[in-house]
Amino acid sequence: MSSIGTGYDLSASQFSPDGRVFQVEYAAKAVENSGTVIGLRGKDGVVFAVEKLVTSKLYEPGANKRIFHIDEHVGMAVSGLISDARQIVETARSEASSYRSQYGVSVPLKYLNERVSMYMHAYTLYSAVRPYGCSVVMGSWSENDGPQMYMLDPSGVSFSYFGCAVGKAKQAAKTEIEKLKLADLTVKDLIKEASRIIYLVHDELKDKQFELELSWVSKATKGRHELVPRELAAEAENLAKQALADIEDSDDADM
Amino acid sequence: MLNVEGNFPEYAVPGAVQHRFEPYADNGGSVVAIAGDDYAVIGADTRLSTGYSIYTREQKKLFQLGARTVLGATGCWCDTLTLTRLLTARLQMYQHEHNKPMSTPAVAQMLSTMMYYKRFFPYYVSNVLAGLDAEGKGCVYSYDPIGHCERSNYRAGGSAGAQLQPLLDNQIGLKNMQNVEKVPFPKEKALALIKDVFISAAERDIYTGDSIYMLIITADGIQEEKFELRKD
Amino acid sequence: MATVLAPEIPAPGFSFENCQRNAFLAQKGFPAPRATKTGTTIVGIIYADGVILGADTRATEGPVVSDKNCEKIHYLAANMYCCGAGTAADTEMTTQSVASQLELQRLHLGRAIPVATASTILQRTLFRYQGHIGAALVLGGVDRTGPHIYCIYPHGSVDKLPYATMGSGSLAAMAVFEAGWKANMSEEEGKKLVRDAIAAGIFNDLGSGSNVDICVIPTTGPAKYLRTYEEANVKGKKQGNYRYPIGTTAVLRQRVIPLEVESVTVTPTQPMEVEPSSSRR
Amino acid sequence: MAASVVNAYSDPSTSWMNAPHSTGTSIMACEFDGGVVIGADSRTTTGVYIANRVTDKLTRITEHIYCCRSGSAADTQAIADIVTYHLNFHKMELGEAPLVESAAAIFRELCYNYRDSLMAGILVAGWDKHKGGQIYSVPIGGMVQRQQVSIGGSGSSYVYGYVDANFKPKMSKAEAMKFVTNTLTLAMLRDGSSGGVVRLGVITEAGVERSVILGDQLPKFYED
Amino acid sequence: MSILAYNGGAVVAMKGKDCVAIATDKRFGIQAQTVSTNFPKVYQMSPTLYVGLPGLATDTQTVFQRLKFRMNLYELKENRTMTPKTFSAMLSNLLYERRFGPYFVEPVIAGLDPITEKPYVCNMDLIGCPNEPEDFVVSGTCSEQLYGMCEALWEPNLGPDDLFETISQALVNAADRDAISGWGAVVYIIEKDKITEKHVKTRMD
Repeated sequence: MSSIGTGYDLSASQFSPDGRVFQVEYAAKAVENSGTVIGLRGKDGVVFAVEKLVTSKLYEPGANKRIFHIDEHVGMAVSGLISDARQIVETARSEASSYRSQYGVSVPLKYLNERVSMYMHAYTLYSAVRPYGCSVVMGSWSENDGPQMYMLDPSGVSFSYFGCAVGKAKQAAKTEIEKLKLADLTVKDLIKEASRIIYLVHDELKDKQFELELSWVSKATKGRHELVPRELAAEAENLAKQALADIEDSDDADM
Repeated sequence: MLNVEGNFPEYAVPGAVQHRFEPYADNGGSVVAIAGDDYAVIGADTRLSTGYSIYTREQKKLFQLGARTVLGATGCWCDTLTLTRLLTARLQMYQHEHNKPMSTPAVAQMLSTMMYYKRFFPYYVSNVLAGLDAEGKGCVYSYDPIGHCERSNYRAGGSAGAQLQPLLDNQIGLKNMQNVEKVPFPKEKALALIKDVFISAAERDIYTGDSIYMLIITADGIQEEKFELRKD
Repeated sequence: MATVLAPEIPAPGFSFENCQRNAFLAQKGFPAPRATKTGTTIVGIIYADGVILGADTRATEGPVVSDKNCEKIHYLAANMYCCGAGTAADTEMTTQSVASQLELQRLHLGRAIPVATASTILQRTLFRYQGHIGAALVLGGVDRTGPHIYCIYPHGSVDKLPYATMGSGSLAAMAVFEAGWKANMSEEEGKKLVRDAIAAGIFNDLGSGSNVDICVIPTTGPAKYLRTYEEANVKGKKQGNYRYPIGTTAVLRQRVIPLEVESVTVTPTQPMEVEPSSSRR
Repeated sequence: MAASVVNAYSDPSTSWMNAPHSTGTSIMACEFDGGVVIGADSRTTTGVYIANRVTDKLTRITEHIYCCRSGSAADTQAIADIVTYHLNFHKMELGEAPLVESAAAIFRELCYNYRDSLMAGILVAGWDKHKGGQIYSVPIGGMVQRQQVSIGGSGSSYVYGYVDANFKPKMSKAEAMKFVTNTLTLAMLRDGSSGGVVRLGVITEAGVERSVILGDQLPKFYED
Repeated sequence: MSILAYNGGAVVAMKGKDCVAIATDKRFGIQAQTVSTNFPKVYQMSPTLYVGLPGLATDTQTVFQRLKFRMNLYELKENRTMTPKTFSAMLSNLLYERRFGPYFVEPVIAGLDPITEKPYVCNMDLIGCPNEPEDFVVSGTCSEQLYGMCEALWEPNLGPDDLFETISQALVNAADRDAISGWGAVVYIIEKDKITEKHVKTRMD
């Protein structure tokens, strides 16, 4: 952070003396301010859980959803600036659809990920444009390739994960995720775990209210990315609340 | 859709293709005839061809229609054969009727009538008739496919007709030349000229070549002569 | 539009300016005349040490021979020649354009160009014009992968063969090849076979004639273009003499325009002393 | 002199000079247990003249995908070139072997969009790790149809009966090769535009294995 | 009736000993009707380089003007006179540019190389296929007749005067056998030091 304010952080096309591109780092900061998003890849599919912060009671429930469908078999959960993220969703959708029209088959996630990464990376090279202030997680399941999940950063870098978390309480969420033996869990278990983690890491003091969004894509859904059905979601959410309550009781007990 | 019949015969639906019957064929070949005071010389090449291929290199295209008359015919060979067969038949009938052979002018007139008879489905043949007339002078008659007959001292016909004719005009007719006086054209010079004129034609016309076969008609009979041309 | 009064430098590529007018004329009963066609016999074979190409030298306009000694074996590159049949101008221009493209590529890549490259360029050019460019080519050449013979048709299809014939005389020539061709022939045997094939075309096909041109392209050593390898047909010796005495032709008027000849001294030019470029690399 | 009534070029014996170069053709592809067998005759004609009696109509697109060409030689060669270029580019992007279905989709794209100016009947056959051996037929109109066995070209009309009678799914490699050879031979016997040698290709996970059966070694059938 | 025979006309060129000759008829007609008897189709491009453009009269003039323009550009840029061989290549390109909508002219080129003084004749079809023989070239509506005449009359190494007689007799006799050529003729004998232009007396029918 030594060269903050020395003028090297004004454009994405400049390196600071110690070799950092501040604009990209600031973009990563923007992602930190949004609600937590976690992705869990299990034995038979991928689950997304999003802590969508509700800053005013006047909002309709379910507004500004943070989980999108890219193609039948690809889901995307987004964090950071929602408007930037929507542009990324649009790009991913057009990539997927042009692939299908050209090659007659659904787009492999590995390829889609490369294309979207390249797209985001393009915005980190020039001063005329600013990097995207959002991180996105893409997940899919297919007969041949099994479950796959990628997370993309504003820098355009992307990795394939078993489990990942991004957003406000990403560190807390990660420590929780590392405890899970993801390879053996099915998506049915994972939606419960995901909900629990979201409730756990949620900070009631600062962000009063939030909505939990859940989606999955798995062998059970025959490779189609869908929102988790209401009753399953509700069940998971209650279990999560339950779990949170138990922890608070045990805290009281400790005192 | 891409017209299938035109380009890809094996994909064409059988029976849907219209082949128009083509009555004529062009078997090529050229004729030259020169008449002098007491002789007549007629020569024709001996190549019979169709399209780009050669049927034969030694086809005589001169037909003797009497002791003093020879017909050179080129063009559609089936028409030529038919026409000459009819001609010899008519000559035979004349001989029986008048108990004397037909004179060359008579044959000329008969040929003209016979060709005009098929005015609306012509013989596709360019004919040149050479011989000695009643007084023993050389004569050359030329025809268009529907029988229009013209007498002259020299004539070229057939596929290289256009290439042969102007040289004959210039060398025999002495056209476009100053201070030259008309002198009777000797037989030897006529033979030489026919050979030269065919040599030029063989260079430039693909349907003329191989060799020429000439008949020299004089009071004391008809001699023949051959001359080789280029074979390509 | 570049009118004749204010002409501009012509844009490259084909101009379709006259198409409308010509279509109007054709509709008025004046069809466009036929361009010079080479009836042609062209052949190519692979022999032990490379390829041998052969061609006749007759160009025709319908039944009339327009050129008695035209060149049908066109230079494409040091290691490649190409025989052309079909519309004479098309074969001429297509091969010239490809030859320049190959030279540019050779300079650019700094190495000899494979024969397959020339074949592909020709194929794609001809395919683009859907056969309207009437060039039927036998492309022969050698490169580091050995000798190659390609047959390229006007519509843009290519056959790769050990021996090939094209043009109106190709049937006659192919008969000779089917009877006589063997693998790994010596140069002498190869030349004799090619000569026989072309001769078969010259004598049996009316569209082909005059002389036999041969081009031997060995893998080791430079190509040998034997123009008029054999003069198969000679013009007959004229019997008469057709020289006119001076004054035979009537002249109405005449004038003589003297030309002042600049002092033209033809001196053999010395190659300019410059150190060879290769040493700089 | 009467103008020449006859136009030299309409004379049938010279029509071959300006007829386009066409693969008359008998081609075939057949699925078997473990991959596909493809086969073709080797005759290319311009009009009635056999321009090339040893043509290779089995054209490589990628290591595991081949196509059998029939119709206009120029069109099919051009299409095969374009698809090869496009698919190899795609292979680089994908980082793995492309699907046979993708290859078929690209063939369809070209054959359908340019169907007014193309004369091409193509069989796309290959192996990929998703669906194993597959055959896609892209006939002249430009549609795509996956089939277990497919025949094409002018010679195919003579052997539909034989194929319907003798095709069995899940044949062994040897059986499939025998079946294709017999079918093509029968087509070549009856169709004037097919002939020469039979070229075969067996495509499995291991790649392609090519072979040629010369004219005189073809199986013998009823010949009066 | 071919479009090349709409206006009629013929040109022939021959090689001689250190000289070339080019001759043209002077008819301009609309199909059968003769409109003018002073329309030679041969133009001088440079002191020792002539071009004959028989065919459709409108294209004859257009092609001449376009040629003149391109040649002037060449000579301005190169600062030397154009050799006949280069001129042929230029004309060939000009015609081939219009491969699919051609000019209806079949040009004939005759000239001496300005440096080596070697005689040069060339003719082309309407799309610019060059033909550079050693003896003579013909073009126009009576090209077959001209072929017959030249093939017989031409001999190698004819002097300027003999060349004049030969080329004139060839053209005039050939034109007489063609209904739409003739009506006067002009012959240019090109040598390295002089050009002789002779107007030949012909039949005017």
